[in-house]
Amino acid sequence: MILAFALAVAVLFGSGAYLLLQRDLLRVVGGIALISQAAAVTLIAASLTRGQAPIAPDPSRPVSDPVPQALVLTALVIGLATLALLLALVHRVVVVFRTTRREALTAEETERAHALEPEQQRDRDEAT
Amino acid sequence: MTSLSVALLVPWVAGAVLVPLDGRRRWVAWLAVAALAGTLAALVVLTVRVVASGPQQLVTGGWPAGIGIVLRADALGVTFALVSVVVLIAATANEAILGPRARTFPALLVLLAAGLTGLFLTGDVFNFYVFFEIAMTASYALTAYGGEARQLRAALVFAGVNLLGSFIFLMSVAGLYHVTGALAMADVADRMSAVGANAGLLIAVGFFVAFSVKLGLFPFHYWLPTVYAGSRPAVAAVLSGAVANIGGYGLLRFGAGVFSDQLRLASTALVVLGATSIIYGGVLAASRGDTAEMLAYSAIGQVGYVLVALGVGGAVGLAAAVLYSVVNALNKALLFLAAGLRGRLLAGAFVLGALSVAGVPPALGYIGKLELFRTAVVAGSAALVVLLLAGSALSLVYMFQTYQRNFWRDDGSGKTSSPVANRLVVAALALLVLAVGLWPEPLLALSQHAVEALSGRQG
Amino acid sequence: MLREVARLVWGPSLVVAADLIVKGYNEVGDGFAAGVVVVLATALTYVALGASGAERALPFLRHAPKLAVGGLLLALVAGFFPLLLGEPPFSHRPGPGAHVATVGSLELFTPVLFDVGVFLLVVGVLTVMLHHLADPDSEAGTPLDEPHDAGERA
Amino acid sequence: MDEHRLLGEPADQSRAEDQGRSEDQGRSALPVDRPGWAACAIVAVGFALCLWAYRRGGGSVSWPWAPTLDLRLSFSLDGLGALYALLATGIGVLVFAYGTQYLSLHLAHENRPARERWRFWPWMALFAGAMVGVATAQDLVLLFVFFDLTAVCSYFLIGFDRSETLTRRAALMALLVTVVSAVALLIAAVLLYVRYGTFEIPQLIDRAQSGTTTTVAGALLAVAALAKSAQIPLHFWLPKAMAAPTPVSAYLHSAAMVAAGVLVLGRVHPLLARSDAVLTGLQVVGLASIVVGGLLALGQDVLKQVLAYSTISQYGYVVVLYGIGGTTAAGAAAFYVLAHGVAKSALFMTAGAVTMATGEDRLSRLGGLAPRRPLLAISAGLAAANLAGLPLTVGFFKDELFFEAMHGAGPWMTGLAVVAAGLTLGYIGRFWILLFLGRCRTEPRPTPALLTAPVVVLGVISVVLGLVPGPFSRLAEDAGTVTAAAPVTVLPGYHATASAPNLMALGAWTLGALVLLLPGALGRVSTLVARAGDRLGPLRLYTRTLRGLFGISGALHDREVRNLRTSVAAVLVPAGVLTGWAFVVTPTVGALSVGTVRGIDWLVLPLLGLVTVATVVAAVSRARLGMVLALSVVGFALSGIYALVGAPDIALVSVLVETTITLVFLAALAGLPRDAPPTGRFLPGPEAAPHRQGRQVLAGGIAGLAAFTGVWGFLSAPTRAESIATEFIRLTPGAHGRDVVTVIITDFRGLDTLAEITVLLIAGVGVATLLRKGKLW
Repeated sequence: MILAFALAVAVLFGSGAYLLLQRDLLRVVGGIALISQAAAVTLIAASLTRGQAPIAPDPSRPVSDPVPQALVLTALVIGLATLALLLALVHRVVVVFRTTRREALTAEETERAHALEPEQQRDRDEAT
Repeated sequence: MTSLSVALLVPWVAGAVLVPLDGRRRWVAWLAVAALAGTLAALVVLTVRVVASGPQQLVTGGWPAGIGIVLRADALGVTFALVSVVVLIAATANEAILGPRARTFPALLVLLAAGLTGLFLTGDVFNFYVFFEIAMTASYALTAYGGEARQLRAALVFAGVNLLGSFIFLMSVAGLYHVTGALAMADVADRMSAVGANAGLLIAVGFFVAFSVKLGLFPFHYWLPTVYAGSRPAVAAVLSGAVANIGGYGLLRFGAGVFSDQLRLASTALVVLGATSIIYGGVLAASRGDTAEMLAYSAIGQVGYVLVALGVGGAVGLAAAVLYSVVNALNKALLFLAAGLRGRLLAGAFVLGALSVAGVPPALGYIGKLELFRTAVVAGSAALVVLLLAGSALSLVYMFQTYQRNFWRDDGSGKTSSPVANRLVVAALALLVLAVGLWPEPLLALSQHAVEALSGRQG
Repeated sequence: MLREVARLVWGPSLVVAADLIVKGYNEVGDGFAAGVVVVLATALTYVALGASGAERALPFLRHAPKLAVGGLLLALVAGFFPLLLGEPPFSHRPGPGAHVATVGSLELFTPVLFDVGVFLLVVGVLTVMLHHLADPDSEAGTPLDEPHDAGERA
Repeated sequence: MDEHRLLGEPADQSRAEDQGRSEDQGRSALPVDRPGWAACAIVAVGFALCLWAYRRGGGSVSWPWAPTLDLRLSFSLDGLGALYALLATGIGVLVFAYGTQYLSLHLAHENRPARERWRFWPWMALFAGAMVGVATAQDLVLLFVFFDLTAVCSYFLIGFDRSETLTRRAALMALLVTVVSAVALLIAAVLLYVRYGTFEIPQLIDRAQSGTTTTVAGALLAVAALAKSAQIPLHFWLPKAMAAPTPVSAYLHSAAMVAAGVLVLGRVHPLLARSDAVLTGLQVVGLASIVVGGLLALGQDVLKQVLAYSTISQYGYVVVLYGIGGTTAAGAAAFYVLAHGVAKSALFMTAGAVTMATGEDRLSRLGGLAPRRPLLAISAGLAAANLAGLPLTVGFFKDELFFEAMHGAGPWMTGLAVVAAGLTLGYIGRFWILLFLGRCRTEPRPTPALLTAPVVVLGVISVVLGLVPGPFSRLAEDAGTVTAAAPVTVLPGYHATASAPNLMALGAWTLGALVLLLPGALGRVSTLVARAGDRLGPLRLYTRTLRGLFGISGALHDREVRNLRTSVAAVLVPAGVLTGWAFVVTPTVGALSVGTVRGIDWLVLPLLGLVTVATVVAAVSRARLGMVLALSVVGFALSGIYALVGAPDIALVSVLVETTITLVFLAALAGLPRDAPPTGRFLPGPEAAPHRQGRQVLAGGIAGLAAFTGVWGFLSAPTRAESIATEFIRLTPGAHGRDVVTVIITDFRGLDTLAEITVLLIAGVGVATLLRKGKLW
C-alpha cells in the first residue's frame, strides 16, 4: 500500500504542478486543487494504523489512526477556503485584464520599462 | 500563561470585530492600530516574563502536553512576534493616515497579526500550519490591495507560488507525524534522533523548500520582485517586514530546533545557497531604476545572510541569524514605507535605512554585520568574510545610488508631499533603527536567549 | 418543479444539520459538516431560482455576514472563556469525567457551544461566498477604489 | 572635465555679473550665519574642554555598552587622543569661523536659499564630535563607529552642492572607498576579539602575541587607516572630494578626516609592530604616496587639486614614520601631523579666499596677488614655508625630526627623505609663486576679512611655534609615548652643526630650488605620471568595476522572466533537485518498503487507480468543463477511499466539500469569459511558444518524481515510538465523546479548528474584497 499511496500522491502532485504551469488561470486553480488533494492523501497515508473507524473503538481490533483524520478535516476546510479565494482572485484578474485592453496594458508595461531606462543610464554614468 | 493567551486573543477578537466595519472610515483603521498596539503591549509583557523566568508554556484544555496543543512562548518566538507587530503597526498607521482604500484592509491586517503571533507562539507542528494559513490567506487578500492591474498580478503570483509552498509544508508535516508519531515540537524534536537518515532528510528538505519560498531565497525568488514592486508600499512593507519573517523563523525553529542533525548534514548546501542569494540579490539590486524593485532584490540578498548564518550554525551563527532577521525586517519595512512617500524628513529616514542595510553605524545594521563577521571568523572561513565584505559593498552601492537618485538628483521638489503624519510614522521607524543601533544590548540579549531556547529544544 | 424542491429542501437541511451537531460527539459529523449541509441546500436554491430569486425567496440570507462574525466570536468565547476562571483555553465545563446533563443525545456542555459557533460561521461565510460568486461581475466594472494620490509611489 | 563645476564655484563667464552682486554681499548684505557661529562656538568649547582636561592629566572613562558582546563605551584622553582632539577642535574653530562667511558667499553665488546652511553646519559639528570620538575611543568597535561616522559626515559635506553631477559622483566615490575599506577595521576587531576575547585596545595590546592573527588583523587595520588617509592606491577619492566647499576641504581633507587614518595607525601601532610585514608594507605605501602625490601635485593647475595631492604626499611622510617605528619615529609622526595640519588648512583657506575674490580656481588664470592681498600673501607664505620645512617655521622641526628618523632607517631612506622634502618645497613654492608673484591675471574683488583672518592666525602660529616649539613637542612626546608604548622625547631645536638632519635639509632645499628654477622637466614627468595613472590607475579600476557590475546586473535582469509560470517553475525544479540530492546523499538500502496489501486494501487500490486516471484526465483535458468534472471525480473517489480506510468523518466532510468546490468551479466557469482563455500574456513575460509545453511536462514530471521520492521515503519509515493516537483514544471517553476524531477537533485540538474557521472567514472577506470592494453583502 505504501507504494500505491506514494504513486497516487506523485500523480496528483505532478499533474497539479503541470496545471500550475498552464496559462489558463482556471487550470492553475485546478492545479492547486489537485495539489491540495495530494496533501490530503499524504496525510491519510501517514496514518500509523488502519482498521475500524475510531468511534467508540473495540480495543481488541486495530483502529484507524484518528490523528491524521483530524488533520485532514482541518486541511480540507482550509483547502476549500483558499480555493474559493483563488477563484475570486482569478476572476478579478480576468475581468480587469479584459476590461483594460491588452495593448493598453502591454503599453503600460513597456512604458514603465522605458521610463526606467534613462534613470538607470543616468545612475550608471553618475556613479562612474 | 495569561499574557500568552492574551497576546493571541487580542488581535484575533479585534480582527473578528473589525470584519463587518467599513475600514475606509479612518476611525476603523485607527481601531486596528489600537488593537495592534494592544497586541504589542501584551507581547512586551510576555517578553519580560520570558526573559525574566524562561519560556512560558500552556497546554490547551489542561490536557497533557501533546494531547492538548502546546502554546510555548520562548525568546525566539517573542522576538519575531515583536518585530512583526511593530512593522504591522507602522504599515497600518501609514494607511490609516492616508485613509484606507478598501473596506476590509484594517481587519485583514489585524487578522494577519493574529496569525503571525499564533505561529510564533505555538509549540505544535500542525497548529503552526494552521496559524500559518491564517497569515498567508490574509496576505493573499492584502496583496491585491489597491486593486489595479499591477496589484492583482502581484497577488496572483504571490498566491500561486505560496499556496504551492503551503501544501509542500503540509505534506512535510504529514511526514513528520508519520516518522515521529507526535505533533508537539518538543516531542518531535526528541524523537527525530531515532528517525532514519533518508526519511529525515527528505522531510527536512520539504520544510526547507516551504520556508525558502516564503523568504524568497535565491532559486525560489522569482515571485518576489513582481510582488514587492507590484503591491502598494504599505503592503510591500508588511510582506517584507512581517510575513517574510515566517520564513526566517521557520528555518530557525524547524532547522535548528527540530532537524538539527539534518541541518548539520546540509550546512554546506545552505551556506552555498545563502552566498548565491547574497551575491545575486546584490548584483541585481544595483542599477534598478525602480526603488521598490531595488528593495525587492536587496531583500533577496539580505535573507541570504540569514541562511549563511544558519548554515554555519553554532551558538554564534544562530544568534547572528536571529539578529539579522530582525534587522532585515525593520530595514525593509522602513525603506518600503519611505520609498512610498514624498517630502521632507524622508531623506533622513531613507538614509538611516540605507546605512542599516549597508551595515554602516550608527544605524542598527552594523550590529548584524558584526555578528555575521563573528560567525565567519569563528567558522574560520576567509571565504565567508570576503563574501560578507562583497555583500556590504554591493548594498552600499545600490542603496546610495538610489538615495542620490531619489533625494539629490530630484529632491522631491515639485512633487506633492505626503501628509506630515505619514512622514512622522516613517521617521519614528527610522529613529527605532537608530536607537537600537546606538543601544543594541536588548536585541543582542534577546537573540542570545533565543539561541538558548533553540538549543534547549535540541536536547 | 425544481423551485419547489429547492424551497422544500431548505427546511429539512436545517434538521439534518441540527442532528449532525447534536450527535456530533458520538456519531460522524460536526459543526462544519452541518454548516455545509445547510449551505448546499441554499446553493440548490441559488441554482434553482438564480441569485436574485434565491435571495428573494430566503431574505434572511443577507444576515450571513453577521452570522459569520457572530459564529467566530461565539467560538472564541467558547474557547477562551476559561481564562477568566484561570484555566488554560479550551478547558471545557463540565470538565473531563464530570457529570454532564443531557437532553436526548445532546450533551449540554461548552464544546457544543463551540460547535454551534463553527456551524454559524461556516453557514455565514459559505453563503457570503455563494452570494458573491453567484454573480461576481455585478460591481466589478468599477475600479476597486476611489482615486487617491497622496502617498502614491511615483 | 570642467574643474569649475567640480569645485562648485561659478564659472568665469558668470563671473562678470556676480562680481557686482557679491561686491555688496562681500561687504554687508550677507545675513549673519547663526547656525555657523553656533557650531563654531560648540567647537570652541570643545577645544577649551579638551585643553583643560589634557592639562589636568587627561583621564579616561569606561561604561558598559553591550555586555552581551563585551562592548564598552571606553574613552581616554591620553596624549595621542589629546593631540588629535586638540588639532580637530582647534583648526575647527578657525575653519568654522571662516566658513560662516564662505558659505554665505557660496550660497549667494549660486542663488541658493540661506536655509541650506542647515544641510551643512550640523554635519560639520557632528563631524567634529566624531573626530574627538575617534581620537579618544579605546574600544575597537566604538572606534569603528566613530570612524564610519566621520565618513558619513564627509559624504554629506562633499555632496553639499548636490545639484552637480560631478559632486554626486565624488561623494559616492568617497563614501564607497572609505566605508568599504573601513569594514576591514571591523573584521580586524572581530578577529582579535575571537582570538583574545576583548575589543579594548589596551588589553589587546597586552594580550596580542605576534602571529598570523595579529599580522592579518594588523594588515586589515592598516588598510582601513590608509584608505582613510588617502594613501596610494586608495588615494583617488581625495582629489575628487575637492568638489566639496572649501571649508570642508580645509577641515576634513587636510587636518581632520584624513588624519583619522594615521591616528588609527598611531593608536594600534603596538599591534602593527608585532609584524614586520605590516611595517614594511606601511613604509612602501608611504613612500609611494610621498613620491606620486608630490609629482602629481607639481603638475596640477587647480588650486585645491595641488593641495589635495600634497595632502596625499604629506600623510605619506607620517605613514612612513609609523612604518619605521620606534620612539623617534613615533614622536616625529605626531609632531608632523600637528605642523602639517596647521599649514595645510591655512593653504586651503587661502585657496578658498582667492577663488572667492577672483572667481578663479586655476593657477594659470591667477597671479600677482601679493601687492593686492599683502596680508594673505604673507600668511600663506608662512604656511607654505611651514609645509616646506623652512627655518623659523615649525615646519622646519617637523622635517628635522623626519630626517632624523629616516636617517636612522638607513641610506636609502635618507636619500628618499631628501627627494621627498625637495618635492614638497618644489610644488608648494610653485603654488605660492604662481599665486602671488608675477603679473596679475585676474583682479580680486573685496572679500570679508574673515576669509583672511584665519589664515593669518595659522601663519602666525607657524612662526611662533617655529621659535618656541615647546607646546607641540610636549604634545608630540605624549602622543608618541602612546604610539611607541615607550617614553618618547621630542627635542626640536636649531643646531648650527653638520648633523645629518641639517645636511639632508640643505640637500632638500637645493633640490627644491632646482625644481622651482627649471619647472619644465619635472612638469613633464608629472604629466607622464598623471597620464599613466589615468591609463591603469586605481580610479580606472574603480570605474571599470562599477560599470561591469551595472552591465551584469542589467543583463541578468533582462534574462529573468518574472511571471507566474516561471515563479512556480522556479519553486518546483529546485525543490526537485534538492529532494534528489537528499535522496542520493542518504543511505536508501533497506530504507524503502513496498508495504503490504490486505483486506480492505483490495477495494482501495482500484479507487486509487481511478483517482490516478481522473487526475491525468484533469491535467490533459483541453476543455475547462472536462477538467472540472475530472477534478470532482478525483474528489469523490478519494471520499470513497476515506470511507474505506475507516475515516467516515473525512468521507462525509470531503463529500460535502467536493460538492461545494464543484459548484464553485461551475459558478466560476459560468462567470469567466468564454473567449480566449486569460493567459500569461497578461502576466509579465513573453508569449509561450509551443515548445514550452514540453518544458511544462518536464517540470510537472520532476515535481511528481520529487513528491514520490519524498512521500515514499517517509511512508517507509513509520515511527517505532508510540503514537499520540493511542492517548487520544484512551482519553476520548473522559471528554464525553465516542467519536475520537470529532473530539480531537473540538476539544483536544480545538484551537486548530478555531484557526481553521478563521481562515475560512478571511477567505470570505478576501472574496468580498476582490469582487465587491469588501462589501460583505
